[in-house]
Amino acid sequence: MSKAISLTQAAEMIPDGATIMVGGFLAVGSPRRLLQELARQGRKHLTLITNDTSKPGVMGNALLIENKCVDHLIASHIGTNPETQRQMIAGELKVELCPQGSLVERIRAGGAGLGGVLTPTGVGTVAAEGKREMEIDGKKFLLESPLKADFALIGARRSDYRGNLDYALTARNFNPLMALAGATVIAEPNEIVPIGVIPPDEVVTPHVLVDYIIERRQSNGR
Amino acid sequence: MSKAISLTQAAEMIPDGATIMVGGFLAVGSPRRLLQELARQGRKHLTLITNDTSKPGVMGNALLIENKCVDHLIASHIGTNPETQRQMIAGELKVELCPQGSLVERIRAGGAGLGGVLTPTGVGTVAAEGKREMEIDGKKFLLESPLKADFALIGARRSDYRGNLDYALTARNFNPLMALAGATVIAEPNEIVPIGVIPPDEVVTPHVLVDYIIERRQSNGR
Amino acid sequence: MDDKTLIAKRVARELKNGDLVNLGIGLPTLVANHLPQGIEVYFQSENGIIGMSAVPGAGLIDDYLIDAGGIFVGALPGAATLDSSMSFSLIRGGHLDITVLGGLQVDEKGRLANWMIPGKMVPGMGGGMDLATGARRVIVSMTHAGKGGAKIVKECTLPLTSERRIDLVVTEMAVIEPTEQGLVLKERAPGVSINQIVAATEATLTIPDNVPEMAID
Amino acid sequence: MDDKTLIAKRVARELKNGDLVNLGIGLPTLVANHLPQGIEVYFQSENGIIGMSAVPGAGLIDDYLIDAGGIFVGALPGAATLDSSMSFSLIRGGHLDITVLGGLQVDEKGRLANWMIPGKMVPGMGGGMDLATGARRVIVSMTHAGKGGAKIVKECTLPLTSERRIDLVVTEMAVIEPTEQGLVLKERAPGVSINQIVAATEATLTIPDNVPEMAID
Repeated sequence: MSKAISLTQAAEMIPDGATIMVGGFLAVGSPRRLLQELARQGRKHLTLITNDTSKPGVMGNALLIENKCVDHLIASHIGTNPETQRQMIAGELKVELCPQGSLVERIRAGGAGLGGVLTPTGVGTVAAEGKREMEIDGKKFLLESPLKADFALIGARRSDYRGNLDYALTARNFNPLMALAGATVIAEPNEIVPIGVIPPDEVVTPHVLVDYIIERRQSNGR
Repeated sequence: MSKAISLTQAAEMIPDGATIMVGGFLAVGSPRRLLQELARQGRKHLTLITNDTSKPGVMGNALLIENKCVDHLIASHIGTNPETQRQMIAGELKVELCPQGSLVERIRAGGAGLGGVLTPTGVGTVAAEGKREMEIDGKKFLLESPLKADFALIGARRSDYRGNLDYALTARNFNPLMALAGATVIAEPNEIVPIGVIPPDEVVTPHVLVDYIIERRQSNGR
Repeated sequence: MDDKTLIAKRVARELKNGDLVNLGIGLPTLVANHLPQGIEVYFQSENGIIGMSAVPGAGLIDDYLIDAGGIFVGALPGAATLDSSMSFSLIRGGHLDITVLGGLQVDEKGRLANWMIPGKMVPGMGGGMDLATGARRVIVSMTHAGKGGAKIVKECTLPLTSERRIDLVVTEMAVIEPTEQGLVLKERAPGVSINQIVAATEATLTIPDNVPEMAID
Repeated sequence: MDDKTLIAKRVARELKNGDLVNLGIGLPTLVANHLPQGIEVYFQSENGIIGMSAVPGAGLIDDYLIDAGGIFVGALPGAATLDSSMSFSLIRGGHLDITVLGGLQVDEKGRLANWMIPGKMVPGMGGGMDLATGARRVIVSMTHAGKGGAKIVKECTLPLTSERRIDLVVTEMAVIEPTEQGLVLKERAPGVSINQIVAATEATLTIPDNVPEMAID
């Protein structure tokens, strides 16, 4: 049973109103073709959990924002995309800002079946609003709640035919954590390789987490 | 400034009464030479945080138990070592048993600066004794506290000259997590290789976590 | 067919193509030998691998590749190694489709006790509590009764492994499904009568009109 | 020497051999260009690398290797990549020796505000709160005063980045150390008088008898 699907199929799988996690940091490591296709198909009312909304003119999450696909954004940084800020100020986009280290722990907790984690980050700041503060051994922590998503959209360097993934340099970032936290995980690898080509110790995301692999842009050599 | 030290130096660094974490699972991935040397030097009153105490006749933690180096053990499983059970029942060894998944999260929390994590594992069992139970969205969780150690003793496949580590197959286990949670981290690699030999994407434990590397058993080719 | 083979064969029929499966030490490991034809599953060992295979041949053992019982195993193409944190994230996070665990007691609430006999056996829970709590399906494979009497009991007297209701019990006598309404007798072993099962069971069983024989080959 | 170079050179003197260092976006990144001779440090970028280097030459850029500001960077031999969870475990867990951050305000308690001007600039805190909370030493590098007046203030009026007392402030006028007793003036920039510093500072400064000039080359 192949996990390979076309780009169009992958995007069509995600309905209006879905909660999606999108890997990548300033679009490096993001599933760029899939985001472009989602924007092209005019998806609406998404909740987007991601680190940032990229930069204008750069691929990635920026396309979802520019095409008004997103109603609700949970991110650590939107300063690189003026359109995100404009929509937020205009009340068109609900934005929840979360410290980057807490965001990744929340995603990991969601994927790992944890009920929450205690972090010192954000204590006594606006990031603490609405969160429970707990004192442990005289030190203050915030209880951060888990995050999950209907879909995790993951960029990878290689996938083998079964869905084992590795990542390139700083394109790893949030992807392996989000692969744990999406009910359905769709990977967009740069390359698809035969099973066994990625050695067991170099697999970062094991295939059991990956539901679909987006096919190559084109098939070569035939 | 080289991080390389001799086996003797490494063991001497660890005083009586120290809290140590020891990587490995049934001694696979444990720093076996270092444990043997610690036992030989007759270290006493250690607190040992580790998954298990290995098997009689197998290297690893069993040597610390058999030589009565340990006063206090925090582990997930001691069933493979009758001597551990004997010492526990005789009151010579204080044993704290912890579910394996909670043990690794506690170690990770200690290393990652988290104040604790909420896990569903152990709710309503003896593993919940003395722990705070919290209900989140109608589901019960236990608050597990972070673990840290004076020393983390790590087995690795390769270390580069600077201390970047990788691991072999199931010898990875607790090692990368303990590398985060030890105030001083001593690695016992099978091989020491020049800087750059381990590609950046294959480094599992970055060198900044590793304080000392135990020298090869013998120097070859000279 | 001996009892253990019977149990292993019946449990193996619960596995579906593509499942991620974790087999507990002892009886459960036998399940791997009895996979139905055409079914491909992936075996995880919680010490850090997905895709382990049977023991490799003489001279081919890898010092750094064991299962959670300390047995040297092999790895299939497409295997992936995991640190303990990732391994238990899979288990606790609901990514493990099935775990097959041994049992000392299962009670009417479907709760499992399998890790400790106070004053007698205190091995530690290892990964058992995480497996019993986190796996999507928990199947208990055990002998129907032990030296101490019934193992399927009204209420566990031994320390629980988890409060969670497990999904299925397979013994050499019966297949029993814990439900919100109690324990339901689903199947009988070949040649075993309902009366024999009831006599060997302390817990109250709900007995449907039709209790078929286990389908195994 | 322009102000930014002065600040970067002075901050660079705080780095010790072997330090793991994270430089914030903007002014702090300049520090990398002014490492004292013989000092080798490792630069982390929180998006997932230790051991990044300056921008590679033309034609040698890697599409998958950027710093947290989105700038293409290089990697030195011995570099290691990290997922975001490991990267922030290093930051939050006390494994990061030094972070150099920009600042909007620092107050008498040594608290930093650097991420938000309500109603004006709401970029999000990114990794800043984790860095300010978790790094062993937090050094703030900023201009001494801004268009809106003093930036070293009695009490931050802008939203805090962390409650934690930062370790050092370096401006083009002064080096100031927050302590439990308040802000201590440690050094003056070349040619800058104590009076000038006090005039440009809203917060009360403790002024030792001897306030040497910054030692920079």
